[in-house]
Amino acid sequence: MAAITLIEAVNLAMAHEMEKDKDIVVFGEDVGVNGGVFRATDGLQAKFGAERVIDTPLAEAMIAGVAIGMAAQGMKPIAEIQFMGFIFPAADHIISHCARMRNRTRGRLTLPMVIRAPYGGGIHAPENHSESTEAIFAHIPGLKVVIPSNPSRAYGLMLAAMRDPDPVIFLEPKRVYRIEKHEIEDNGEEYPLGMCFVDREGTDITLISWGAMMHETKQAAEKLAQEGISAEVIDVATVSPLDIDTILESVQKTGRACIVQEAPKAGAVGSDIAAEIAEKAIMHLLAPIGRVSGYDTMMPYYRLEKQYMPKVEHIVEEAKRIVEYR
Amino acid sequence: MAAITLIEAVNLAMAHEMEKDKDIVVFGEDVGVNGGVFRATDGLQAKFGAERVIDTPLAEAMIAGVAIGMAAQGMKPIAEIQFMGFIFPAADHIISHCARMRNRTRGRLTLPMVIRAPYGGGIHAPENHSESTEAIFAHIPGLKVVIPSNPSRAYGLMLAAMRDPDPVIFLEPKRVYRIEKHEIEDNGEEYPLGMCFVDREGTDITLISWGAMMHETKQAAEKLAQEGISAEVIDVATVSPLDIDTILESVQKTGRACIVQEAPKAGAVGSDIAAEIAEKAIMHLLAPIGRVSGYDTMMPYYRLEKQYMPKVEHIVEEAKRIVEYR
Amino acid sequence: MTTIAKFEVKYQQYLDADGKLKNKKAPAIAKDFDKLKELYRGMALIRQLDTKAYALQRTGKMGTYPAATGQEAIGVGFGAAMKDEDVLVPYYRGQASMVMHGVRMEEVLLYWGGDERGSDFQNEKARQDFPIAVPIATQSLHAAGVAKAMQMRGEKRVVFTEIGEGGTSQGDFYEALNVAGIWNLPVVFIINNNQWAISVPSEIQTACETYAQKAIAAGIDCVQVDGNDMLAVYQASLDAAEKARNGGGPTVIECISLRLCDHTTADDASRYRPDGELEEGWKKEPMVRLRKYLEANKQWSQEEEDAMQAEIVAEVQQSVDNYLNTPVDTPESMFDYLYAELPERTLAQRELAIARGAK
Amino acid sequence: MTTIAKFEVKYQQYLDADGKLKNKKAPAIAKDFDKLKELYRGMALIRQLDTKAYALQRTGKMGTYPAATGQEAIGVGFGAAMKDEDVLVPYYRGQASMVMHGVRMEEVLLYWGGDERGSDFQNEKARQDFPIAVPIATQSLHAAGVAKAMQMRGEKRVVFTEIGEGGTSQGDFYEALNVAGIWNLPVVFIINNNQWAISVPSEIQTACETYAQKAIAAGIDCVQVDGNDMLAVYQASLDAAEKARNGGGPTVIECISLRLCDHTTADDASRYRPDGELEEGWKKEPMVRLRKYLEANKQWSQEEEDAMQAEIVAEVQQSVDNYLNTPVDTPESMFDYLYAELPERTLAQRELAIARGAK
Ligand SMILES: Cc1ncc(C[n+]2csc(CCOP(=O)(O)OP(=O)(O)O)c2C)c(N)n1
Ligand SMILES: Cc1ncc(C[n+]2csc(CCOP(=O)(O)OP(=O)(O)O)c2C)c(N)n1
Ligand SMILES: [Mg+2]
Ligand SMILES: [Mg+2]
Repeated sequence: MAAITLIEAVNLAMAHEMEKDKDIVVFGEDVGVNGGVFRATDGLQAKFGAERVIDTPLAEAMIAGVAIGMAAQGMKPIAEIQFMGFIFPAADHIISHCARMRNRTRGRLTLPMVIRAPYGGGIHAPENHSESTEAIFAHIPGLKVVIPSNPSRAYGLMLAAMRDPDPVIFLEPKRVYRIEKHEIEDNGEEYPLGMCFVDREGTDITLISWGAMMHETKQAAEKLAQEGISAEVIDVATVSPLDIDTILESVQKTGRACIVQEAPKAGAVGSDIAAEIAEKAIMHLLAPIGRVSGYDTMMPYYRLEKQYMPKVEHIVEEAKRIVEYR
Repeated sequence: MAAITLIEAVNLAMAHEMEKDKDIVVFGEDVGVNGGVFRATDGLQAKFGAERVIDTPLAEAMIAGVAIGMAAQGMKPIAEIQFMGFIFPAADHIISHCARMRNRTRGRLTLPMVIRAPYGGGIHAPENHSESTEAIFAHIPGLKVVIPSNPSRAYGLMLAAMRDPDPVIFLEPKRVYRIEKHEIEDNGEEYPLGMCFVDREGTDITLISWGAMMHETKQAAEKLAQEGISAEVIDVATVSPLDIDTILESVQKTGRACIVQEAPKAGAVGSDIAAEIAEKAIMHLLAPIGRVSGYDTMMPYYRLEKQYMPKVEHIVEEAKRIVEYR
Repeated sequence: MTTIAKFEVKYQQYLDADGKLKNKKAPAIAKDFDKLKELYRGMALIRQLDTKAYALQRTGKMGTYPAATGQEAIGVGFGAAMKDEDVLVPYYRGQASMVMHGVRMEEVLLYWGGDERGSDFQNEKARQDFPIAVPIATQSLHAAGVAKAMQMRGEKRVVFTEIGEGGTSQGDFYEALNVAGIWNLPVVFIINNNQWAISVPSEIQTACETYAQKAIAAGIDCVQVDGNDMLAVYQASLDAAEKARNGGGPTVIECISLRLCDHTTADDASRYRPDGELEEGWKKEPMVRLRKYLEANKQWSQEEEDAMQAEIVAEVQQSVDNYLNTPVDTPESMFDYLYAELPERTLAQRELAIARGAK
Repeated sequence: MTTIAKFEVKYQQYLDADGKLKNKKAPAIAKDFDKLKELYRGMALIRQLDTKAYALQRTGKMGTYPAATGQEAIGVGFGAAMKDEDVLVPYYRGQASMVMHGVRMEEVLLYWGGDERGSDFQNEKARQDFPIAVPIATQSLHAAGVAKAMQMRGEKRVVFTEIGEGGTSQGDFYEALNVAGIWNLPVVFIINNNQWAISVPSEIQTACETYAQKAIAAGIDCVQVDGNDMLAVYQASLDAAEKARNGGGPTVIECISLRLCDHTTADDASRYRPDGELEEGWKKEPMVRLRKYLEANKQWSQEEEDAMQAEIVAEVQQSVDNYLNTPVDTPESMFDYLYAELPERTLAQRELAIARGAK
């Protein structure tokens, strides 16, 4: 058992499963000798050979399309998109094919595949490297969109993603790739997809987040506690399909909800969560549903990215506004 | 003045503006001699020549990318995507470039361009021809996403879209392309983008919709009126950026809201509207916010599409549930 | 300047428009009359299927349908060159190859009739075949992926995928060729050059002299054949398959034909097709020429033709009946194949759909 | 089989690695020593800029930066072949051509330093140039669009666009070539073949013998040149531009070079670069060879070199100072250029950003 980072956990999960399941193949740009630009696939080629850990030509539509073909043959491709900002050339394959193959063939062809991509801001990356566009894929029925917030979850959820019989978009919040370490036993135990984690119990307000923003959210809960406000904290983890029941249960208890996300506010995953609460638990609400978000503007280049991203104090502020709402 | 359909109104608006503005160029697959598969560009090539109404090779990324290049030179391309289901190869250009060019060049290069596409279900079309994926683009800051619901609005909004200095995604609800005619004077008067239309005043509930679903929504309002329920009806028209103020104003008056959309429910534009209401007008709400939507599944092939799409009675039912909510 | 690379594109035709064997070095298939009759019958079957589908559409019993009239030799020819264990990744006007590789005609009708069960191919041969890809050119990449899986598993199987000449303008087509080249994949790319992409003629689709030469951009082999000449299509397909099966990598085969029908039932080609093109085209179409060749070799008679036609009409009619007799699927079928297991969140919607459907 | 189309790819080199004129038919530029000195200086300037940018990054004053070490002849060469009124649509490692076409070095630094103002090129020459396209290959299509606008307006202007050899695997590149071919657009596609796409070598990028031949898939002209030979790059660019300007359509120019640096400051090429490659590569790099040629022609001396270097160091330092002295933009700048007019809905967010920023 070793203390490892989120990205090492992703790597460990892949190595674990590749050992057991010969159908798993890893491919993408620079995933081979180089081990991925963030080293997510570090050592995998050395261990499993260039046949199973494949450097591809530079073409994302190709990566997704080829993964679909392989998966339809029963292989289990793990395709890496180098940064989520470069997933769009593959959008047609993901939306028009990945999400639909099982349904349109009535279960004859299925696509047990994973598309991994680092995402989100905060690491001073160049343009197009820092966006949070999970909402786009979360809107597509037939996909699962999973976002781990810490090393243990990365390990368990990645295992589940690889074992899932359907396509999973696995988004890795790169800002927290190396922010903390967890002791992880490489025992192959997965965390179920499609399930929220309640990370902290509380009674006054429910804070709902996922991915990197979980860190700010948990810190905010801590600060709120110091001010006598008891926040329940939920890590959504699978942003689609949403485990809305866990969220509703919490909100029914606390009567207040605040969603924290890095993406621009309009039409984001947070809107979906808020809408579900507004439809199904409004009678339990004692205050407006808050959303602490990125702004509805382009993710700025890195000199301004701190100005763009939600901070602990913004969450605290909004949570207090909601709790104090009369 | 003649009574014309929605698609004729789009055609008329283009013809009107092309006459006045030599920088406007229409292009796409089959827009020339054939006049578009729905005849949206019928007669334009005959009138304005093959130089300005251009049949392109079959490649949507190319269509969007070339439009960007032309627009950056100050031309005003109107690019047709034959069906919205085929917009995804162009997603990268729309998301990574169209939406961002003005901002990233600090206003040096701007993209006065329109991307038109027929969208939505209900016409027994083949696979991939009937989806409603407006939410994807509505989530992207820097774009405007406009959906006319009737001939007059198609004319006025299309004029505004062509005159807008920024990129506009203009989605045409093809189910209502020919469902009704309006008397339209070809006077070049536009409707402003980014503004809801209040189509019916009411006091008991606000029904909010856009595009083809406006027809079912208005019928539902009529039925509700017969049952003594006074529904206010809002045509959102521009789904991004949202004119949330008009919606909030109405909801503050009626205390009840029901959103009607054809898209799958999760993460749709309706979620965004509900979230905004839940954040900014919850204190005025007397009931949960309803959403009558397509299901969270793949748009089925046409034999089942009627089963998929929201109907008048579903809206009436949901509206009554909301109005009767205690 | 020094020349550092040279390429050429070759063209193959055996049977001319009059059904005469033009080429001295005709392949074995030219004398395999049983096989040729089978191929002739395949073409007749597809033409009848298309005719019936059109009629169904015109009477409101079918959705938009893309006939392959005039291009039957392409799909039938390469479909016949496939082995059972090979995989077909068709394009939307692919009914000819699909039926040749075991897809039932009623499945083709169900698909275009708006029923997902049309892609749940029941025949074992077609069980791994891809459903039609409506988004043009995406199938080329899926084909590469299927081929990659076969290659990794050391199987001696080949993938065939078809695309229209218009579809070759899409980046996906090129990306597929490129990856097939670099990985030396067992895949055959058939370009159905019917000279039209809806209303767009080749002159405004590309500046290339041939579509075959697009293979050069990926460093892979190519050939252009007369797509109305069954012998040429079949033989080129067989050769390419053989090569791929033995580790020789991918091939692009451009088959030149002409769309002798509207683009689909939703189209009216008279808006854009030049006068006389159809008349000229019908003189070169593939069925008559193969029939003439068989007749010239005393292998076919009017009686055989009549008998075959009667058989085919009955066979297609049976498929039509099966199609028409398939009841609309249940509302819950919209949900039951979305994921292996329907998410909690969507269960209530499924119930709602059932309740609404029952009304 | 009959051959129906033939193609060949030509290669051009004038100066060999030792700076010797290999080619009898050297173009006029070979004797235009003033111009050659200007080009030599251009290369030196870019190398100094890259060196400085690297140093800034290493000391935390710069974001990820992609140097062009060893490839300076490409961007400087084609950049110099451009006229003021031409438009540049660069790729991300495009600082050489950008600076040649008037982009200020401090703008390059601002861009990679995380400031949008780096793409607001102030120099009139560059005012219509595109900002860097990070999404690989998208720029090829934008270039086609710009060229289309020029063509429609009857202007005698040309578009230059650059792409890495890895980028040519993207469908966008091919779609751009195809449309440029069919519309006969005034655009020059420069392929910067530095033999690496991050860690991916050409052997696993494509099965093509040359990247130039990708033009054949679009029916357009191509040529391959020694990208370390300034004469070859410049002349090929000039010829292609001249042709395009006079209605002769697009050209693909593949320039073979080698990336003599890490992919970017975020990369460590020692993980994947074979031993000895760098040493061999430095023997062929473009600056020394041009310098040797100038020296052999008695056009350059150590004194001139020293003077130029001193000048360049000062010039780059001035740009670095300007960059470092540019204060971070305001929070509201995130909003003020999103649309011509900020939507009502977003106004409150703008206020919030200002308030938060003020804290
Ligand atoms: C990505 C995409 N864009 C547009 C369409 C609409 N469309 C259907 S068929 C067609 C023309 C195809 O022409 P070609 O590839 O030559 O095939 P053919 O129809 O001639 O067999 C078009 C534009 C589509 N199905 N997919
Ligand atoms: C669409 C897209 N995919 C991936 C990347 C990440 N990426 C940046 S540079 C690069 C390699 C580019 O290689 P090449 O085109 O040869 O240009 P070079 O870096 O060698 O100049 C990659 C994969 C990107 N920027 N855009
Ligand atoms: Mg065609
Ligand atoms: Mg390179």
